[in-house]
Amino acid sequence: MQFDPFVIPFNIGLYFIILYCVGTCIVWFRDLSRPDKLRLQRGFFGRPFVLSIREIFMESLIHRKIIKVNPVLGYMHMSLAFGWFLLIVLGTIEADVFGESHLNPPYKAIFFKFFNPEHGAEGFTMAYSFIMDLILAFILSGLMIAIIKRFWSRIVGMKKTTRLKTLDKIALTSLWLIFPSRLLAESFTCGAAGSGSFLTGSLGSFFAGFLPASDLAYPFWWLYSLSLAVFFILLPRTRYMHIPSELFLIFLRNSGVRTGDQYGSFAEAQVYSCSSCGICLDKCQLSSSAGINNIQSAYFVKGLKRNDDVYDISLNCLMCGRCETACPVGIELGALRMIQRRAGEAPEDMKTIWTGYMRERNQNIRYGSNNYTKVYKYLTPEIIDPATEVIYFAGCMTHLSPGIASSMEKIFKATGVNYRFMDKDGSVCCGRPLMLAGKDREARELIQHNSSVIWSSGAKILVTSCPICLRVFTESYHLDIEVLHHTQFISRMIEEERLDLKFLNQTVVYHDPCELGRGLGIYDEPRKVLYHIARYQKTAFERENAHCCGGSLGNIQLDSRKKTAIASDALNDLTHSAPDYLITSCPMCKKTYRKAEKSDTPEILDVAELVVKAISDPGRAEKLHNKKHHKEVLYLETK
Amino acid sequence: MPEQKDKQIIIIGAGTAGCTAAGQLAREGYRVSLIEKDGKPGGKVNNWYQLFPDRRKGEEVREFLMGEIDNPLINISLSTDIDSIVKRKNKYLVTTTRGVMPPADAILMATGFDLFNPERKEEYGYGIYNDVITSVELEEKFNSGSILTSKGIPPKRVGIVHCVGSRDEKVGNFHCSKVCCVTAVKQAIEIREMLPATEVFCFYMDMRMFGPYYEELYREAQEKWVVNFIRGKVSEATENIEGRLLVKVEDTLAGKPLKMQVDLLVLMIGMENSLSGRRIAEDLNLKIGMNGFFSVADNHYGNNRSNIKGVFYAGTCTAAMNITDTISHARAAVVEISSYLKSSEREVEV
Amino acid sequence: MKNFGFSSIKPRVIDYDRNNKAVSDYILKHEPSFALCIGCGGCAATCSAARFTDMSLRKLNILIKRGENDEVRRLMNKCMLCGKCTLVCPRGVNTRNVIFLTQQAFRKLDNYAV
Amino acid sequence: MKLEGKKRIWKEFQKEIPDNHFFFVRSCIRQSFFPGSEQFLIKMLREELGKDIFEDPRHTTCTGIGYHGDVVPFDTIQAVVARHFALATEHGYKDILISCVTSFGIYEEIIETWKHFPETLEKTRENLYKATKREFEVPRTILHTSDAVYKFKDEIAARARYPLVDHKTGEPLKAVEHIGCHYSKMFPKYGVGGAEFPHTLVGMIESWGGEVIDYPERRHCCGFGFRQYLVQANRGYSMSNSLKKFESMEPYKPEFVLANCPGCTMFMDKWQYTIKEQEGRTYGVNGQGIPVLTYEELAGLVMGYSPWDLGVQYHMVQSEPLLDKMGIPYDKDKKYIAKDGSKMAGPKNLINA
Repeated sequence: MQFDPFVIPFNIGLYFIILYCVGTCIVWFRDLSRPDKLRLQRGFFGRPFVLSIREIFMESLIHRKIIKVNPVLGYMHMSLAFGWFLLIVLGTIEADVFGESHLNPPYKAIFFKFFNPEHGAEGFTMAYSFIMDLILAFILSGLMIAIIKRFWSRIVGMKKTTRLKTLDKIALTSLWLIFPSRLLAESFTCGAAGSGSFLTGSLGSFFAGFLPASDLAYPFWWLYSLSLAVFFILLPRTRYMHIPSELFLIFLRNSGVRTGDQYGSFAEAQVYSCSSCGICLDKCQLSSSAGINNIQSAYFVKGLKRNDDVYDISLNCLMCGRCETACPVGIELGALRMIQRRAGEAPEDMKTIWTGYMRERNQNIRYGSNNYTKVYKYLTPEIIDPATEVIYFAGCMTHLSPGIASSMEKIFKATGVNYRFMDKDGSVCCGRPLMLAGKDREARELIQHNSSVIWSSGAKILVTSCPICLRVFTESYHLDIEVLHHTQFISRMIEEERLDLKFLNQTVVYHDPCELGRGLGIYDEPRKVLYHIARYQKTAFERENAHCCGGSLGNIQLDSRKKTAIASDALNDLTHSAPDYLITSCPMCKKTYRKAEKSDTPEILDVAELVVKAISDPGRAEKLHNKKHHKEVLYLETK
Repeated sequence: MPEQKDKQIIIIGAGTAGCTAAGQLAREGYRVSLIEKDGKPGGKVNNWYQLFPDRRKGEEVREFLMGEIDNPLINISLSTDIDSIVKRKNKYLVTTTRGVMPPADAILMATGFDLFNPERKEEYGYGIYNDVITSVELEEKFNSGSILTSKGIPPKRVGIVHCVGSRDEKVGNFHCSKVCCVTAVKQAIEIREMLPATEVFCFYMDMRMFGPYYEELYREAQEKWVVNFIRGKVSEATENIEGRLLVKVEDTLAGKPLKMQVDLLVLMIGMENSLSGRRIAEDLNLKIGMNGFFSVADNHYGNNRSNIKGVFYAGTCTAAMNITDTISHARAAVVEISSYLKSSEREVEV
Repeated sequence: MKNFGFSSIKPRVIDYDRNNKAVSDYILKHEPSFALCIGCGGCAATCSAARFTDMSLRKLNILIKRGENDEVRRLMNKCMLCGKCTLVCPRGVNTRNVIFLTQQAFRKLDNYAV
Repeated sequence: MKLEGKKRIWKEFQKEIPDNHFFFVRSCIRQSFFPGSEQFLIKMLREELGKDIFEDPRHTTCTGIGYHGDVVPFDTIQAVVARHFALATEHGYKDILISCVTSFGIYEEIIETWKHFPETLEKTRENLYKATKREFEVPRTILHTSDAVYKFKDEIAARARYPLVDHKTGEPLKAVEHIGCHYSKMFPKYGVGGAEFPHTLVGMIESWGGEVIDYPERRHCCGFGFRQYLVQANRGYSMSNSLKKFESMEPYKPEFVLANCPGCTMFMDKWQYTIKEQEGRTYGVNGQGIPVLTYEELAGLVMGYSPWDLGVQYHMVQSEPLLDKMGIPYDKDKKYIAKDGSKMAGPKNLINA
């Protein structure tokens, strides 16, 4: 039986962390809602399991997403994660094959060289230890980058890197120590024994030339074991908890569990899965344009982890979703912020609803006081007389950019659709702004009011010009009728040849509104329309990568100067190619950009406004209308 | 320019307008006698601590004016009042308390303004309640470097009343004195600077920020110095038992009357045409306008000319003006005068 | 208490010295632009809620500053937080946050001190 | 507080008050609410000061209450007032001495109207002549009785037996002066000292040894206002005004209120009872109420007349504490005893007795 006291720390650390992770998984599982439990169970014996394994391999080990975003950073993560993984797997095999016995305790694999110093001196074993050295070298190369990143983050192409707390620093050092100490320990051992391969071997023999290698090896084995132990024991309280958490998260996600609007295991698993890699930092326009550097998702999540009061941080966010799309772990950052915003509405000044692992079970926060009385009593249900095909809801912001609404009316007329302008003389807000402020129950009141009006109209399709409204109409209203953004409606009209447009020989660039693009995934229809009528110029900020205009209702704290700063930066990025028009499809974006426009800024228009320029024959619909047989064409088949 | 050296111009009033015009005329080569009733030149700006909108020291403008009149062609007689002015052909014979002046080819009225006497607004209790003071007295406090109430302690709350004696039919002044609003804003900021713990409230009817960077100053007062602005004219001030002033005003934006206690009430007193100026005007029978100031020959392109040939106006004797406008107005007067003196129409009168 | 067939009338006057300005201070602390209002009424003119009620942010703004808290309570919840006012404000007051903070302040006021 | 400031204003509003020969017109309500006052005024002017004050029994109300209550038209009241002028003219008097501030205000208003619209004067002459065959001269001066007392304040001071001081300590008594709105707020020039800082009552109090307090609501109306008072439901408004004044003067702990208008005197006196009943508030030294006196009553007390003869016992707030302070002797038992020894009725539900 091979044993040496220095393996004790490692063993303690290892068994502690294994028990800890198992415990956590149990608690998390226990706290899942019943449907989620079922999902997970079903997922575990089905396709989701395969997907998860694949994802774990691709993301947790290879870190594919990070590599895509930033190869150097990706390589760093990969070398450490994947490298270590290989080291463990191959190490275990090595210990099993060449060790004195089979099915060894883990430490034998880790400290194999110590117990078998002569191993790898010749023949096949030599090749094997060559591989082991290769892997070690691979890891060390990653480690180099990590160290460089820590001190000169720009070198790895990152403008900013996350700030650390003491515990993280200690854990980080221990992590950094693990592999160098292993290297030195093995080198000295090999040096003494004359074994080892290109790395440990050569280094070893080099040291042995002028150092008492055999004596020096032992302390380094201790160091190796200790640093592993320290790292394992600190793990739960550091960001490195993301390593085990992410595995659990991946299973949950692939089994179809989602954040929802309340705090729960999934949310917490997400929080712990954040590696604070800091990719979100550079994506955040509050940082790049408005100089606000303490509210980015990495800090927000860290705050949650630490049970800080992150209410204000949660409010100071554009909710543009850029960080979420960039997050390599796929954490639903928007949803997490929303939970925190709702928590802020709690009657007692609830510092935070997150108490971390080993928490009291206080997930069911009361949002607002229980004796809730309606606040919008003054809203009396208006009834629109029925028999209208399409009901058009311009939205509050559209009323401040009336060109859009009037363009839509022209378009409706041109298509001959039988429509009703629901908020011609002013809107009742859709409720999304209230939701973004965490005031769900107030929003519900508006939702009920608007729903009743919409239903009373008997319309089959609801068209809105405002992506903010569209989002809430699709996500939180249950209208059972089709809800379209006007760009979707227009593109359909074009497909159905209900709208004949001439080609405007002009160049356009397009800004994807956050709520429409990242929010609802509507990227194609606006583009289809634009391709149809103008020369579309690609920018570096298409689709998911689009900017936020800065005007977002998502951020209630941002002052107007900073909003404009964000807008003008975005404006510069978008108009490098000096197009004839900057097109967007959100009244809010349009107004925000108009505020930041300079003399050389191209005209800023909404898709609808451009379409109106392209309508070749406004009177066409009427003419068709007069032809009896044409009636049925006017019927819209709704998908 | 010898033919100009023999031209004599008498300027009445050595304030901002008088000094500027004198300097300019002298540079053009005219002989100027500058008559000032006070003991020293400079006029009202003499007791001003800082000026809006850039908070430059009044001292600097004073130095500029002294520089202007430092010229051998200018002869200044201080503490001198005008006894009479008689027109002989195209000459003016001016008799002062110091004797007869050399006959003048032109007279420039730079008699400036009088400050409204706040005692006429009895309801504000000026001269009755100890801590009701005028904007001018506040400037003096700034100069002295300390703002204290009559009790000798720094005020916890200061009220500033706009439009005292301006835009007020009750005292027969329909005109706006223009500079009070921005002065109030400036003084409010100065108070907040000197006494950061003191609240300042401005009671205004309209904020009339007519000049460059005035609105910006107003904005700064709100944003940086958190000066409170209440839209409404103070109706009355009284003293309560602690000797604090109780101010009554309608908060017209809230649509409710409002009462509050202040420790110091500053009255933004307006401008009226100077009494001494108006006396002189009687001799020359110069026209007085509806607003009590001298009425100019033409409001658009003749606002330095009077209804009498050879008598010209500069500065606040024609209307309320800030220092900038006064200086420009005075310079414009110089152009008018020299073109008049060169013109032939004058000769035919001889 | 005898009944003489009439009762005394409570004055409408804003008693500035007696009113509690804690809410105003709270908002000023968290949203300095609050001080920039010049009472132009643009916000009230565009207000979605004003179509149905006497909601006026212009007025609310003043009432908060004067500590007329009862009326502030009455008005503040009529807001739909739609944010139009913020877009029209010529002084760049973050009006939406002003109302948000007002509601927050009263919530705190009701539980404990602001 | 700078007294010079006030003095300066008082100088600006000096009123020509003749020394003798007054045509006296009474107030409707003063005789019933403060029965001693008018009677003592005449007595004082005639006997103490040896002045000629004439009263024509044919003179009537000025109908001011009806006028302010919107039941008497302006033409009518002009005729009524003109009739009084006619009576004065018939007896050869040029100076009218008016006992009531409401009447005083109406006389001012009418005379000013005649100045600015002479045709109304002519019309009034015509109306009066048609109705009564009387003709009249517009009087030289319009005097309020408080003006007269003000005029002779120093003679009265010379006769003072009980000056307005605490007879124990010698401290001057703190007093609130309240001027009726219609005395000088409509036409400051008719009031001694103008509208902002009227001197009429201040002058009396100070020359009789008292000290006037200047409290924030000094200018405020007592709340009488015919339209408010005449409709019962509106009296709350009327009372709220008095309430406001009392709340404002309370901290100064005044010994008494001196008013020159019948309405003010009555209301500030009687509202103290109503306020006690409705609001549960009482004022003055240890809440015993603040006596509200007429200037004649005060003059009488100062000159040493019996408080009971002056009729102060017929106020809602009794004056004993004040009398004690001034050291004026009085006989409790004689309080409600008439000259013929019979017992008179006294006020009920008193605050301080």
